[in-house]
Amino acid sequence: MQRMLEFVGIDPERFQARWVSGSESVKFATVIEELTEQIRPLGPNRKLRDGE
Amino acid sequence: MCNCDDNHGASPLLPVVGKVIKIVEETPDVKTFHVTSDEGKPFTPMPGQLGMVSLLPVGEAMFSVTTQGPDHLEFAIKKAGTLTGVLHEIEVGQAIGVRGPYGNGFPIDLFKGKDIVFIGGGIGLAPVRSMINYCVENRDNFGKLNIIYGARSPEDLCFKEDLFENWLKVRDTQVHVTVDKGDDNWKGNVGFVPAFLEEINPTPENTIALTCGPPIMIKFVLQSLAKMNFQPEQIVTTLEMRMKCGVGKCGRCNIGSKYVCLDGPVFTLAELNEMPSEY
Amino acid sequence: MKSLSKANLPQFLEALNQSSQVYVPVVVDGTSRFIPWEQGAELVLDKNSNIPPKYLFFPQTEDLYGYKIYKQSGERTELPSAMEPFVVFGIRPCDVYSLEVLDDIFLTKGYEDVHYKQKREQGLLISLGCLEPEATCFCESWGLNPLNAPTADIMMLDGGDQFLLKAQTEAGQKVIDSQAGLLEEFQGEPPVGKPCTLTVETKGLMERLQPMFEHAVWDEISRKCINCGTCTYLCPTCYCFDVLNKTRGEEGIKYRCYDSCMYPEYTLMAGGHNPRPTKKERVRQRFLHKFQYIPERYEGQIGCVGCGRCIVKCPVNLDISRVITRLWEVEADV
Amino acid sequence: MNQQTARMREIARELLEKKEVEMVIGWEKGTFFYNSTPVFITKPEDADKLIWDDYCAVNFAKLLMDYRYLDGKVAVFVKGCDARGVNRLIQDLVIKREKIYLIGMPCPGMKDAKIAAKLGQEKEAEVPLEGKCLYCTHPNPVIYDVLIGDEVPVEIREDRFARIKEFEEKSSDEKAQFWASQYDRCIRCYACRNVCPACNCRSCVFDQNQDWLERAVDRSGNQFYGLVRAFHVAGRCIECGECERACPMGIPIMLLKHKISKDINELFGEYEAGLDPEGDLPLGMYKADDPDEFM
Repeated sequence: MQRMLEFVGIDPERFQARWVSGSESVKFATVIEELTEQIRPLGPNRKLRDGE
Repeated sequence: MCNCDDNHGASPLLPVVGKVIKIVEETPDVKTFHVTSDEGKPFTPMPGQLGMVSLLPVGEAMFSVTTQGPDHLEFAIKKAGTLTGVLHEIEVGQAIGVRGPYGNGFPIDLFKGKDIVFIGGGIGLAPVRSMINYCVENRDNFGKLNIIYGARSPEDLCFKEDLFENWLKVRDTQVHVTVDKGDDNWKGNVGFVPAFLEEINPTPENTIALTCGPPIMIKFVLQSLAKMNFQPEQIVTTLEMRMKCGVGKCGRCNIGSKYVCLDGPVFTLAELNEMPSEY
Repeated sequence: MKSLSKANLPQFLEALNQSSQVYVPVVVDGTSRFIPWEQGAELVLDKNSNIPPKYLFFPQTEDLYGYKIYKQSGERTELPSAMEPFVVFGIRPCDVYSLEVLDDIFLTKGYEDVHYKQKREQGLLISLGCLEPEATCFCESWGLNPLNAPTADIMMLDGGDQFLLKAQTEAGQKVIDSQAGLLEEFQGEPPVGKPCTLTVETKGLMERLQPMFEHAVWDEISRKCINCGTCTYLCPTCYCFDVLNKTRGEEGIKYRCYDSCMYPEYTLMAGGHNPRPTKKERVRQRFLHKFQYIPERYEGQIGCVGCGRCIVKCPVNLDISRVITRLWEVEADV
Repeated sequence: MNQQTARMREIARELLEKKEVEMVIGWEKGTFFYNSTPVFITKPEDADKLIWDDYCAVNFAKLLMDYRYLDGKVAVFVKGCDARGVNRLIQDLVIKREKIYLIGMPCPGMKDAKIAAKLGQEKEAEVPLEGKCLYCTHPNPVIYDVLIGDEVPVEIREDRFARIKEFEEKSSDEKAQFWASQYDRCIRCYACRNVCPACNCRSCVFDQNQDWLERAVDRSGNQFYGLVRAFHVAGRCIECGECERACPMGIPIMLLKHKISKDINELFGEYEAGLDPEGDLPLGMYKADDPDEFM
């Protein structure tokens, strides 16, 4: 799926795939925080927006 | 057919935003919603006319106005889909969009001076009730009233108050109620409406039959009425079709070249026989 | 009759574009449609557009009104849709007539569709006659003239190295007068066009179809249809639409968008009843609506203008002109 | 009349006369020289409508779905791509093999009807092949009861992943802009779904009464539709190219499908859908050594 998102022009650094099971709540939290920190400096994503 | 909408020039699709002031639970899956707006009754429908009820963000759908008061409208709505599902969860005070009146309504002149047999099934009593109450309010214009109504079970009977109290007090009016399956404290008739109708065997002389119910019931009721030699012009029914705009533009509710939301939903059997059987 | 040299066309369009938005047929990624005029745009004037100009008057998706979610109080706000004047340059006579069909549907029978009405009032039509109709065109079979659209504001013909313009309405005359500088008088004979190569018999089709609702031919006609929406969404006279809403947080927009009788959910009702459950009913509805129901309901109006777009684009070549021929061939009461 | 056409008519007449099948589905001449359109024959004398020429591009596999409850059998002519389409429906348990009689047609590659319409009959020789025939790897049907004529040589005219590799070189903004402008044109007619043998769900996520996809036609809605459909047929798409051929707006849908096929080949090993109805689906089963770059 990652390759497909790249193929349609979503910048690779904007998405990541992680394997987190339902019980690994700590890992889930850290992964989300990490990702948000990386994404915030990139600014809003212009692509796939309504009719822009 | 009145097409005057109060917001001339504005789109006919614009609803009046009203409020639900009362919710009556008729049966486990049917509720009657009393709706009014700041300027009182959103519109004044004739019996058998419809209103487009919208609850945003869910959607909107067409319902018959089952009856009306001086400043409110009543919609009896059965839980059957997404919008109706949500409607069954709302409380009194909920804002609700309403627009109308739509459809041709029952042909009052056809009924004037005649005896009337009302044959309703389940939620089908809702549109029929608008005509019954109109006859009760203008009792002298009409002959004998004979109400035959059936539902799946005693708890599924709609408008119990009318059935067992109000309508019994009306002059020259009989009320016959049946259920498909009775329960231990049900004393009335048990059986399907078409068979029940044939038992009661109303005479077709100077009589108009008005029927509304699930398609399967209508099929057999029409056969029974024919057996009792009711002529097609004496039989009036109101159809349910999928309607979207309500003003005859979106092309959805057509039967042949007729639009149910404009030329219907009320048709005599004679008219229906002329139309393609696609409803 | 005035003449405009083809070299001056861009100037002419640019001048018009100052006062009102001009739409011209241009190929965008392989398919032609009407888009706003820009300097240097390359117009396609040798054949009709794939997307009909109907899209400018009755867009595929159109907002109706805004709303705030209904809670204890609910609000719906009329959307400002003040439509500025616009010009459709290069619209063909069949598409001009399709707007007349839509006028009957949207502006008569007790209700007026305000959205369509505004655009119709603001739109000025400069129609280009078809000197050489395409192989899939059969507008003449419906009594239309490929060289003349009587209700267009200006009628235009291709005279080789110049366009010949004739104003047919005041609005058209005003445009001609305003561009007098670019136009010269034309005395000669207007060019003569070729007739449509594709022809079908359409007189009396409505009466012919009235007893044929249960006819077995509908099975045969509908078998190869894959029930997609291509024919209905490219047809200049199809007008069925759905009314829906899209919500973003607390607010939302009530909008309408094209719908197609070809889709099964078109007549699916709550509780599961569907009067048109299979392909046969839906394909039959599409053809009866055009050939019988519209003429019946709107006193002899036609439901098809013979533009041929559905013939060109149908994935399985279910050809509307061959359907008409087939409907005449079969004995009426089989 | 070429001998395939003669043979087709013979077989159809025989099958119908002996009542072995209730219906024969093939191609007949359509409106113009570049139109060969599906025909459904139930009477032996109609067999002469059948033809085989350079424009029999329509794939019938999906149309078979209308006849899965027919008590009798249905005979259908299948090119290489059609046969894989039939395998697709068999493997998805949509139709039963014993209910269909397959007449194999080795396929020389079909001509592009759209270009033929432009060039006209006189220049028919210059008409190129349909896009989908350029990268066809199985012109000979992989499944049939009887074969008409002998197999054609398999010559790969264009590597089906060449276009993909080329496209992958573009920058992400270029890619985004490309797909945005392509799907801006989508009019949501669903021809690509309705013609696709892999899209055989009883009720589709894009049906209106399920609110997954808003019917408003806008860029994000159209791309959501195109991408999700590509994912849904991943590993099952037989690359018959019908979606691209049916699209009235000429959107290069096969680019998405081929990209996914390429990824599947790289991640899960060489695989072409619709060749063997018994085989495992690459995304339909799990192997311990499956790659998991994101673990």
